[in-house]
Amino acid sequence: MSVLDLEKEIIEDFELFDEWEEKYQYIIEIGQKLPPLDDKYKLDENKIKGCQSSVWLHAYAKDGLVYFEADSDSTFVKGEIALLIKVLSGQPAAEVVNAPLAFIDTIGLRQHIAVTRANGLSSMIKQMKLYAVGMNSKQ
Amino acid sequence: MSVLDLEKEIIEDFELFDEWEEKYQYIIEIGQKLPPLDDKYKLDENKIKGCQSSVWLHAYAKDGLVYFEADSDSTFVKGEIALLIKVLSGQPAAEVVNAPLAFIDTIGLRQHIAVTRANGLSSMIKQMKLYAVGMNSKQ
Amino acid sequence: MEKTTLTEKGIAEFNVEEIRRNFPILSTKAHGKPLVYLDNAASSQKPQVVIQKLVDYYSSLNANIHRGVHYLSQKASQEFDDVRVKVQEFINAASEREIVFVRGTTEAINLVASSFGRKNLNAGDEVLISAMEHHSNIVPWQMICEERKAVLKVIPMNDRGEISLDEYASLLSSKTKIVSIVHTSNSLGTVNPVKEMIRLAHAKNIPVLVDAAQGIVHTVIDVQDLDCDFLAFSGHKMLGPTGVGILYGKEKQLEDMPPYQGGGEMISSVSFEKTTYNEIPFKFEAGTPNIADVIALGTAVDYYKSIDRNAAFEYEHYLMTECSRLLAEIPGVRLIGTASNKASVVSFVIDNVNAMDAGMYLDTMGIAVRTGQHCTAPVMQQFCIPGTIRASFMFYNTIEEVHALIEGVKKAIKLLK
Amino acid sequence: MEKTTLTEKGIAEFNVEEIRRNFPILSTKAHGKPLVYLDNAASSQKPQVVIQKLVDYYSSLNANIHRGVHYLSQKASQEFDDVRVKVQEFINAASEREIVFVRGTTEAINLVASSFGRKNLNAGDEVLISAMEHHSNIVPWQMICEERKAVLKVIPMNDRGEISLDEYASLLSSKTKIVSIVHTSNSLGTVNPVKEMIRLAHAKNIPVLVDAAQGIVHTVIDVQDLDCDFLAFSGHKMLGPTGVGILYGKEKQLEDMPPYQGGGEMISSVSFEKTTYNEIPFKFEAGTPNIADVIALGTAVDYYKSIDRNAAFEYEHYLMTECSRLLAEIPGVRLIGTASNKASVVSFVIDNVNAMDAGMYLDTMGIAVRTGQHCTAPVMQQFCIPGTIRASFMFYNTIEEVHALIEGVKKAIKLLK
Ligand SMILES: Cc1ncc(COP(=O)(O)O)c(C=O)c1O
Ligand SMILES: Cc1ncc(COP(=O)(O)O)c(C=O)c1O
Repeated sequence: MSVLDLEKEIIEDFELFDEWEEKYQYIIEIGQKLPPLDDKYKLDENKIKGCQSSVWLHAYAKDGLVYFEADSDSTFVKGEIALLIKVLSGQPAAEVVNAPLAFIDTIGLRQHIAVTRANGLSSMIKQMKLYAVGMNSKQ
Repeated sequence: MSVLDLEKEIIEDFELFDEWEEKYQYIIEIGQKLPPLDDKYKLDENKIKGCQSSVWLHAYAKDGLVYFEADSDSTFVKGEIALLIKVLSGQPAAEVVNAPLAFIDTIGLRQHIAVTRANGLSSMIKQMKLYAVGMNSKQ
Repeated sequence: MEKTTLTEKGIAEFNVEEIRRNFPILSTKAHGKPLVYLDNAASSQKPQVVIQKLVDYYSSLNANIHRGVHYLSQKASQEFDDVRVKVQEFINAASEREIVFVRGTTEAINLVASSFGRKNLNAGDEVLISAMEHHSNIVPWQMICEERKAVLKVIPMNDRGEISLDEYASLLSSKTKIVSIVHTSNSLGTVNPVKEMIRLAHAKNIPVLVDAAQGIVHTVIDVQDLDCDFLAFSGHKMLGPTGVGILYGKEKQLEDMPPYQGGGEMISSVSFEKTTYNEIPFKFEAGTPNIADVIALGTAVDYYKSIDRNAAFEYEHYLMTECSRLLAEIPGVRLIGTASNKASVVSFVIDNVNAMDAGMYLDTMGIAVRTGQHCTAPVMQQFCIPGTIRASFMFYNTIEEVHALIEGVKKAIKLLK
Repeated sequence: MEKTTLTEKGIAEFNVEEIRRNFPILSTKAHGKPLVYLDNAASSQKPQVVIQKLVDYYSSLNANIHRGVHYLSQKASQEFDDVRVKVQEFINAASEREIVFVRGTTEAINLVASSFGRKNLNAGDEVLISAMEHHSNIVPWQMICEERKAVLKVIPMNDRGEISLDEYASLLSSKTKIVSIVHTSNSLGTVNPVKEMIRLAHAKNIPVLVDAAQGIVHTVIDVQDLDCDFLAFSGHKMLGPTGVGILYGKEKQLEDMPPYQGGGEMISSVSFEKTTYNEIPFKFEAGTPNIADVIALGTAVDYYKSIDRNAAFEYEHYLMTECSRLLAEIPGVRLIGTASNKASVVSFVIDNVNAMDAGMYLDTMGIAVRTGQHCTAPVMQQFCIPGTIRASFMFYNTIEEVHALIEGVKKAIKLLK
């Protein structure tokens, strides 16, 4: 599925919920399902700066596509990452670089989370896109 | 006349005026009529501390009564002094010490002048009373 | 310092609903849910009278003070000066000259660290603080100690968050130049035995600064009874506006200290050759002060006077105790800070639950708590935890809000564990 | 810096009556007379939107910022952070990281004197200020120069209140470590050629601080165009609340400076062994900031954006020029400060009339002017006068108010001479 279609899927999922509390619960549930990152990737160089929680991001390329795996000590952050991974992992690098990720605003995520957390989210996205840029230029 | 009678006279004078502007003009006029203090009394030791303007106060005793003379570079302050002199100069020391000086509030003086000036006025009164206390104890 | 527990009758009589009507924000919503504000240790809410005072000031009084003879300046100066006396009475200082207006607790401590420190600290001298200090009572001392090559010493605390007076006494030496100690810990709730600590320090002629940022909010403080040399607190935590706080200093201490910032107000005369400084407290108040907020702080003090402060503090104590009791009953919850003498603050962690996730989940329910280190990183280091969830109470909170928190925590455990 | 004189059409079109309605205090009375507020250089009045912002903040938003994940803290943090960007745009700074929130101009200058000074000033080094500085741009430098055994040098001015660029240039030497100069004098009204002065200093690699306490109120300032290293101004003089001000510093300068006060917010990590500091600008913002007033300052900036600032400044210039012209026609009146480039301020003395008596008499008529030294004692020393009477204008003043002042001065001369 394309990035845009995947974004659309997420938006539709969230339309089921009226309240921020329910959306939060849903993000937590997604976070809990995110497969744990192998400890060997929990390196300082994989840590994302600017997040209040510890967040490790591991990226790799296979068959011309970019893949992401990640972990955090915060289940909520894992939920956010899971959403990003759903949309971006397994996509062509160029798609990742250009992904609008408008769903984040549409589902009301950014509006509800604290500035510090929003900055953390932005750092995550930036880091994912940076990997993709790097891979894109290698190809 | 007694201190109280003199205070009453001043209060009656000021009853002629409704506005602070008129009262101010009247105080200035009184100040302008205050006889200048002989330069030989304009000593640092006669200067009253706590006044924003320079104020010199000279006090002396004669025939068991206390007399005051004073000067300032501010005509308004001279006016205030003139009012105090009218009430206190030429009175027995004990009268000066115990003078209530309620007229200051009654005519609305303290209510209209700035804190710094009100403090100056208080310093003047304190100094006059201190002289009288000293003379009283000598008698 | 012994707290008498409020009787059931007393609690029932404490009319919290009436009090809540004085605080407009308490009837607003957060994420569509009624706001349950339990982040009072970070900043208190403001009664309507304080807000209205700001409006009145700016609508009918505003002018720069002290240097003007005109009407507005006069009125504003008068109200400003009155607050100094109000604050003096509020903490029972001996003189209004002992009350310095600052931005807040942090600035008050920096002022003393800088002015007292530059004058009195030399190589090898010691400054004594405790293990439970707020960063604002650590970093200023670290900075001045580094500059003056002095040493920062730390009074340890036990696992309940209590200082041992014996250990404290053994740290007081001829090298100790000042003790700076928190009255009530903002992360643990511990109320320290400051009066006894001051007595012990004074026996060795060591002055004591008390960080009362929390203490002033939950205790009646009498500086002459405490006999502290300095007391620091913030307006915004005690119903007043942000941007204003108080440094109390004994007249003799303030007289002995060099000025802090230079500028308007703090001078007596200026020339390029020689400048002389104003008297205390003005010597420490450079520049245009925060006039409006000082005046509104006066209204906050008036508000405190208008209520039964002792009853309010006992009521807060009741909320805190009840909250602790109910939390302790929940499996997986561990209270951090269990001193025998505590005020307002309940800090806790939940096994296998990220504190920030829990705080954020509570927030979705409209419940405002704080999570993290609460600017006391060394406390977290001692307890080997990244942070706590902290609920902190004011007299406008209710027992229903305590119960809402408890239910929220239970839900959080269910979801997050 | 050349001012184009506002055309008669332009003046007529500047709708001052509409603007006045935005300022509630302007329709109040003083001593029963309609208030004529001509003490704007001391502190400006506030538009209703700024007052309302404070009400809204405390009634629906108040919380401590940055460290909280809960709803209120989030909203408050967002609004607070937005102001930094608003101020950045207002003075066209290159980055919001260059905007430090302080109490006011005085604190901004103290911060630089202390942090920059302790790092860069050594025995024999020189700090260069001008003869027309406010005490707040004299005393902090005197204090740090005394501590660091550096020398304070003064750029002289002529009898019109103007600096000579030649004399200035000749004072810049390899010993000069910083120039700190007022943009617009609060007692003389002189607008200094700061851009040229900065160019000359930079040619010798000397950084320049600009005291824009008055400048920001009467000129559009672009820090990148000026190329100043630091700029200091106060919120309360530019329609904002008391207790908040701005230090702008070039990123590189701020990065190079050690922190000023220590405490919450300004750290990155704290332990008793080692504390590391936060990034700029937070490194310089210790403790809970003046949240409400920062947010309301943002509204003041918005207000400025909502009016035609250039037209407003030209209109102020017209009031100032007209007032000077009319005063100069009165026998016995002497203007103090007659520089060719002036803004807002008209200072004068009256032969044989005590300035404070005159000010107080004007006050009885409801006219608020300031009398005295205006915190610039050395200026008064140079002119050999104890003080001046000062009228200072904002765009909400009217030509009728100028005429009221002129009539008042005439009456004062009649009464007091
Ligand atoms: C030129 C100048 N510099 C500095 C200041 C000091 O500003 P503040 O008192 O707001 O710190 C003022 C205001 O009085 C001023 O006019
Ligand atoms: C114990 C304690 N000390 C100091 C402070 C610092 O106060 P402020 O940030 O108002 O300067 C706080 C508040 O955070 C505190 O709780």
